[in-house]
Amino acid sequence: MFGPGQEHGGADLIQLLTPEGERVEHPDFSFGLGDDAIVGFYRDLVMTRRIDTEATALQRQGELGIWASLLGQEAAQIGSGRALRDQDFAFPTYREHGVAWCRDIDPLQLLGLFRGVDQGSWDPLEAGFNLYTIVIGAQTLHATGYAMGLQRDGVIGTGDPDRDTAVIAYFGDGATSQGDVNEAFIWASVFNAPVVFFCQNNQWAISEPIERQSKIPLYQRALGFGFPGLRVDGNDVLAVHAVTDAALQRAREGSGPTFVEAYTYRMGAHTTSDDPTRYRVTSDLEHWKLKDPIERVRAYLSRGGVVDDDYFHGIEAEADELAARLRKGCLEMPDPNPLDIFDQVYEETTPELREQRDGFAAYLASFGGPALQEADAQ
Amino acid sequence: MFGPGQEHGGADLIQLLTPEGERVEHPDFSFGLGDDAIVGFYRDLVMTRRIDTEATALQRQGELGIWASLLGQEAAQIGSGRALRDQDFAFPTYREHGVAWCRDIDPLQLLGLFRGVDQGSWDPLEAGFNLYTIVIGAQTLHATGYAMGLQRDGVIGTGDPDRDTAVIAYFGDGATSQGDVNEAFIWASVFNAPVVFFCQNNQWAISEPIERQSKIPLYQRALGFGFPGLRVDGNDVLAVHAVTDAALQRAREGSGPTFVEAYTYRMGAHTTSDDPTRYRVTSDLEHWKLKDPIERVRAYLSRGGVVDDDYFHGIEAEADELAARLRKGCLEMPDPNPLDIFDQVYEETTPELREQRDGFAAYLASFGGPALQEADAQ
Amino acid sequence: MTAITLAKGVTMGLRAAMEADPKVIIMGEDVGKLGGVFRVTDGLQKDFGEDRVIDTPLSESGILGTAVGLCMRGYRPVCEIQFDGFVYPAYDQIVSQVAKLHFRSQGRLTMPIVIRIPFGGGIGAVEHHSESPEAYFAHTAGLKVVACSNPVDAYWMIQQAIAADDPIVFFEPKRRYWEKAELDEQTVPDPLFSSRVVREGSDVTVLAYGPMVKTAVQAAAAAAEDGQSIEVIDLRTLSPLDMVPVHESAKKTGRVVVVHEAPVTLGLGSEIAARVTEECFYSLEAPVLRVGGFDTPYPPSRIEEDYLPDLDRVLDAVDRSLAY
Amino acid sequence: MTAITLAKGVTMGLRAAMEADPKVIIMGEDVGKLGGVFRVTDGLQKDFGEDRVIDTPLSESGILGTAVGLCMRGYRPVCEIQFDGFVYPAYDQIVSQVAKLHFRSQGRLTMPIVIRIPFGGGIGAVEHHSESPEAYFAHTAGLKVVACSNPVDAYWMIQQAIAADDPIVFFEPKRRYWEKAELDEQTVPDPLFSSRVVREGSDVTVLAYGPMVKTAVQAAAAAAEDGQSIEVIDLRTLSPLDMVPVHESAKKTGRVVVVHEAPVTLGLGSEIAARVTEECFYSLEAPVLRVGGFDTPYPPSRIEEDYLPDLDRVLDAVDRSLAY
Ligand SMILES: Cc1ncc(C[n+]2csc(CCOP(=O)(O)OP(=O)(O)O)c2C)c(N)n1
Ligand SMILES: Cc1ncc(C[n+]2csc(CCOP(=O)(O)OP(=O)(O)O)c2C)c(N)n1
Ligand SMILES: [Mg+2]
Ligand SMILES: [Mg+2]
Repeated sequence: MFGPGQEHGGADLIQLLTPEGERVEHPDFSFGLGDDAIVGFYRDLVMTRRIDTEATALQRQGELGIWASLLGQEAAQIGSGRALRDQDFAFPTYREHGVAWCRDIDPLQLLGLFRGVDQGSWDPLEAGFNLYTIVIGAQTLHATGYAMGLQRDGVIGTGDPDRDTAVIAYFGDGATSQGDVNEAFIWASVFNAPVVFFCQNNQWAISEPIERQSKIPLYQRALGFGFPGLRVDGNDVLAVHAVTDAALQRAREGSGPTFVEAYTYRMGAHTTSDDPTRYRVTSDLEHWKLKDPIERVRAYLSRGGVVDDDYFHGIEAEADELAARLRKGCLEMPDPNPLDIFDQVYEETTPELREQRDGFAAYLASFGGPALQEADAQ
Repeated sequence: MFGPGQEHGGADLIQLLTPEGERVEHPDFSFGLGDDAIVGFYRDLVMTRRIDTEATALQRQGELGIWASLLGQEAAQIGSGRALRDQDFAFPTYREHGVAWCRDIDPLQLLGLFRGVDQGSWDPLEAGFNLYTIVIGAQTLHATGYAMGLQRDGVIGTGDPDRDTAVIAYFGDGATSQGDVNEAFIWASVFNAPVVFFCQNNQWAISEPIERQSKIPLYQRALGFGFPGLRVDGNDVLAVHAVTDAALQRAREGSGPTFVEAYTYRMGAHTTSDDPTRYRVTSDLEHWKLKDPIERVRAYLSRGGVVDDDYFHGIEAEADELAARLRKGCLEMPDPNPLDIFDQVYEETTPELREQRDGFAAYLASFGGPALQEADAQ
Repeated sequence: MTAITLAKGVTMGLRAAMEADPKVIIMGEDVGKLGGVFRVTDGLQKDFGEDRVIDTPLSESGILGTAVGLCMRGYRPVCEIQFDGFVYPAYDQIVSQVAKLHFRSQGRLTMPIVIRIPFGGGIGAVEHHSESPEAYFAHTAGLKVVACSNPVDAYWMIQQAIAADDPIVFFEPKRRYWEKAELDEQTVPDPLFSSRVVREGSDVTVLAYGPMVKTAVQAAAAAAEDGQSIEVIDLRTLSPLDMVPVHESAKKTGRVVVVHEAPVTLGLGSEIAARVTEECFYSLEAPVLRVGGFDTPYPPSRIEEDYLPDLDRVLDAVDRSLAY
Repeated sequence: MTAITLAKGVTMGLRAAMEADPKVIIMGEDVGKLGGVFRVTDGLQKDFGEDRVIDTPLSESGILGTAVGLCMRGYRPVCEIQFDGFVYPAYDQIVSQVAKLHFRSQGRLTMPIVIRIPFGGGIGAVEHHSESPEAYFAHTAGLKVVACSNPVDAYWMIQQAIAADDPIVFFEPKRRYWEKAELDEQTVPDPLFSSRVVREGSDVTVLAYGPMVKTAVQAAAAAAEDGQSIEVIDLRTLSPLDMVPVHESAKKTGRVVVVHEAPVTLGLGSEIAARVTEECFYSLEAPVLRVGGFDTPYPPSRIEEDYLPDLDRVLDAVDRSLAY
């Protein structure tokens, strides 16, 4: 399935659910779970999109400094995120809100970075989900190193499903041009590290089309490094799940890295600061609207009568609640205490920083600012 | 010839002259020149090896701080170097003494860097041969940028053999793990830059075997970046010439980059500071001795009666003269004037540096050191 | 005379430089159709074509590495680094190649590269978008480093930097991109590598560059109301430093305060303090005081105003200096 | 008590650290079978296996980037950079990731990484093999920076650095690798982040670290013959700086000279000069003088002795200081 056959077969997009909501067969991959799982995916997709819409609204209203929308990439993130096991570890970029959802990160915590109150407030090690990484590509090496750690911890290829562990590194099409990402491919291949390189090819790196990063389909990049590359319909949550699940399993078994290219489209702006009208035509957008990752699941579920309208309404209602909670929580987010930053630089702080903190505390106090006790109290 | 066919066919080593000195056919490549050219190659190979032996001896005697021997890689360098036209440009590492020979660099000038009197004293732009680059991989991006310059200068694909120009970037097997080298592949591919990536896979990066850098044949790396990769017998000067010539021509015509892997072996230590006995077995060495790049040419020339013994003796004599000149010239190399370094930092020097230079001159003068006039006079 | 923003000043300067010399090219991420995330290269690709305004792959090392090769073909690349925090992947090419090639080639190779970096904080950005890395470059022999502080300097300095034959790191104070000033294209600009007294005073000398110049001037105005006479110098050039006006002023006032956003430790202020003290030892009434960012990574933007030196922290230093 | 070289001191320290904690791993180019180009990791792969002593692909960014991930699995990577001039490809991972992750995660992630760098000149090497990049790291919040100067410190400091939970750039003076000293493994070492008076004196204070400590001590000995009493302090820690003994000494002597191989401009000397002047303003008889490399790239090795501070240049500065 991951043999050299891919070198040719990989050229076609792996799809299991058409934009019209029809299940289709693929020679190498099939969706292993039942309709109940798809019902769950639908909820994930809707909730994720709602988180995204609400965050975008909050930014428009000045509550967030910026927001990176995942609109259009929900299936790529939910399909891959749901293929992860508890013990697996994910390294996101700044756009993996859907994966965060799958890792049970409270969506409210995603807002902190964009509101400017913190740089990620969840515990990466507990969540199995690293902090967002903004420097393009850097996290792919972190993921590879983490995977090398797994090898040393003997949690690869034991056959115990609760023990064997894999890592997934998320990155974009633009990131494939960074030296770090290519070095990660080399390290993972040379050490046969249990890592899945999950590239969401949303066709754009801000204003630059994919042609600026590669002349050939991105998944083929992996072939030059000696491990398999696959292209999956990134708007097909079933196909993404099936392919990622297989790639993760391959990693857990000790068979090494896999490159998964989720072929999708960035339906929104790069971030709320961006203006795509300057560099792309709306016709593309129209074309991709027809491939919406949520509509096809809804079509499948309703046509098959798997769920009734009440279910859909229920999800809508739940999403509304979440949105309301997000809005309320965002407005209530406390600003950090400026005196705390000094103690966060090092595990063992330095006399220099203590001095700077005390000096600044005294300075602030002279304006009636937060006193040091306060800071220490926190 | 460079079509996807290579993706499979490239797996076999391209060879045109066997270790025994027999000419053999290859479906895609043939040596375009006559025996007179081969006679010239023989001289190049012998002279290059002699330069290397003499430099090694000079280092042993303390006249050079260090020397990077090309022993075993003569054919890879002469074959590719002789495929260059006057207008072409080469970006070497620190080991391309044979290519320097082809670019008419006085071998004596190669010693400066290793003796510690300069960092390369030839004019790169005049020679069409850049200074040696020690930081692994950096020059591959320089070569790609130079090639992008050629595109802008309109000296690609005009059909005029004296005008159309190509660039060749030399690097080793270890260098393929550097981010810069992979970025160079991306840039060259995306911009279709007229550059040949010439990798001398001598099997070792100091003490690390090729397996530490790649699990699959290196030439296949190029396929993942969307341009052809070829593996040629790096000890076969005819095959290297034929393949490099074709790759350069492809670049000059505007058909883009090519990756040439010259499969060879580092017969000596990494440098004179290295001790290979710590990390590799001599049996490999014995195996590769039988594939010597010079012996096979000598065998071909003498068997075919192309030249007689006088010719061989003549070359030996010429090599002896060169060696003697090198030795004499090396010992006579003047140390640089320490006061000159201040003026070499910038094209437009700074008051700070002038002050530092004058201050240091006065300081040296107080010990009777070189006075400033001297420095300025130079 | 027209009022232009600092961003517009750079844009106009780039345009003038490209018109003046066909070898000038612009390289960077999103500099083409988008015109850069700050629109500084707006319209240039449309007018000068894709060969001269190059949307590059997403790799900073690639941008600087290929710029080196382009210089060897006689081009004069102006490389845009999208944000300060993203220059580090190119650090090796900058420090080991761009900075050293003139020296290594004994002047046979010139590297007329301008590296444009929008720098500093104050715009409410996320991490890596508010760094002040100038000291990393000013400590590097072979590079020159300048920072503009206003629209008029932006217009002239970028042209002077592009015309210069040495590699120059050109810092643009992103939080001041939208500040306006009147530009008279007829005036003759000061030399690129010169500092300038922007406000005369007699009690204390305040040195600043880039975004902090405005802050220093505001502080001087406020201090004037308390009867303190502060002289403000816009350093403009960080490497080489133009110490002549600084020493003159220090000898006059006897008190010097240096302000920058970068962390104090080993920031530009340390070098200036060392030089001023050496040169004006007997004239100093107080040690050179430094006001800068704390020795922490740049904080979340909600508290960046606490992190960044502001009018009050400058005045606080002025008072401490006067207290000696 | 056995006499060991500085290189051996590091080797023994690494071995002790690996025996003490199974999570300690070594990563780098040629650190395995070869034992590193300076043989500092000699024998460690044989004894601890390829999983703990890793010959890495030839990519420094890869070494530091994967080290980050290994830390997240509880490992304590000791990364060897083969030569000072080759750390720059890893600069982005070091400055934006290694240095910032503790801060960004509010302490949830720790990065107990030691980055070993043989630094400085004096061994007749070719370009890029004699750099002194310590200021680039000391200016970076989130990193700690130390430099050992002798075999005994090398043995203890590397163990202390590995045991510490913050990322530490560990500089080893390559030209002193073969210097010998007696090691007594029973003694209790000084704390890692402390400076040390290595020779007492009353006229002038000379500060040095790494390779320059020996030079400073030799200068002090020579000066003693001329009746000058020089106090020499081995800084040992460059970030944080341990200014307590420095200020004490400065207040005692009133005259301070700082010596390092790195270019003077924005070198460690500038920060120390600024701090000493601020702290000891009224005690200083002379400005803090700096002796260092010139503001040029490192020169061809045949003239490196001219470039590098030596005994005479230290004494010259001492005389200039005393002349105030
Ligand atoms: C090293 C670096 N350079 C530049 C940037 C600025 N930047 C942020 S996102 C982005 C485009 C990324 O495109 P892609 O990898 O396709 O991810 P996407 O945003 O499409 O999800 C750029 C250039 C950065 N964050 N890091
Ligand atoms: C960036 C960088 N890292 C490390 C080194 C030290 N070094 C010099 S040569 C070498 C091995 C290079 O191997 P390869 O690319 O195969 O070239 P070869 O020496 O075999 O010709 C290393 C690691 C360097 N010069 N540059
Ligand atoms: Mg993208
Ligand atoms: Mg090699």
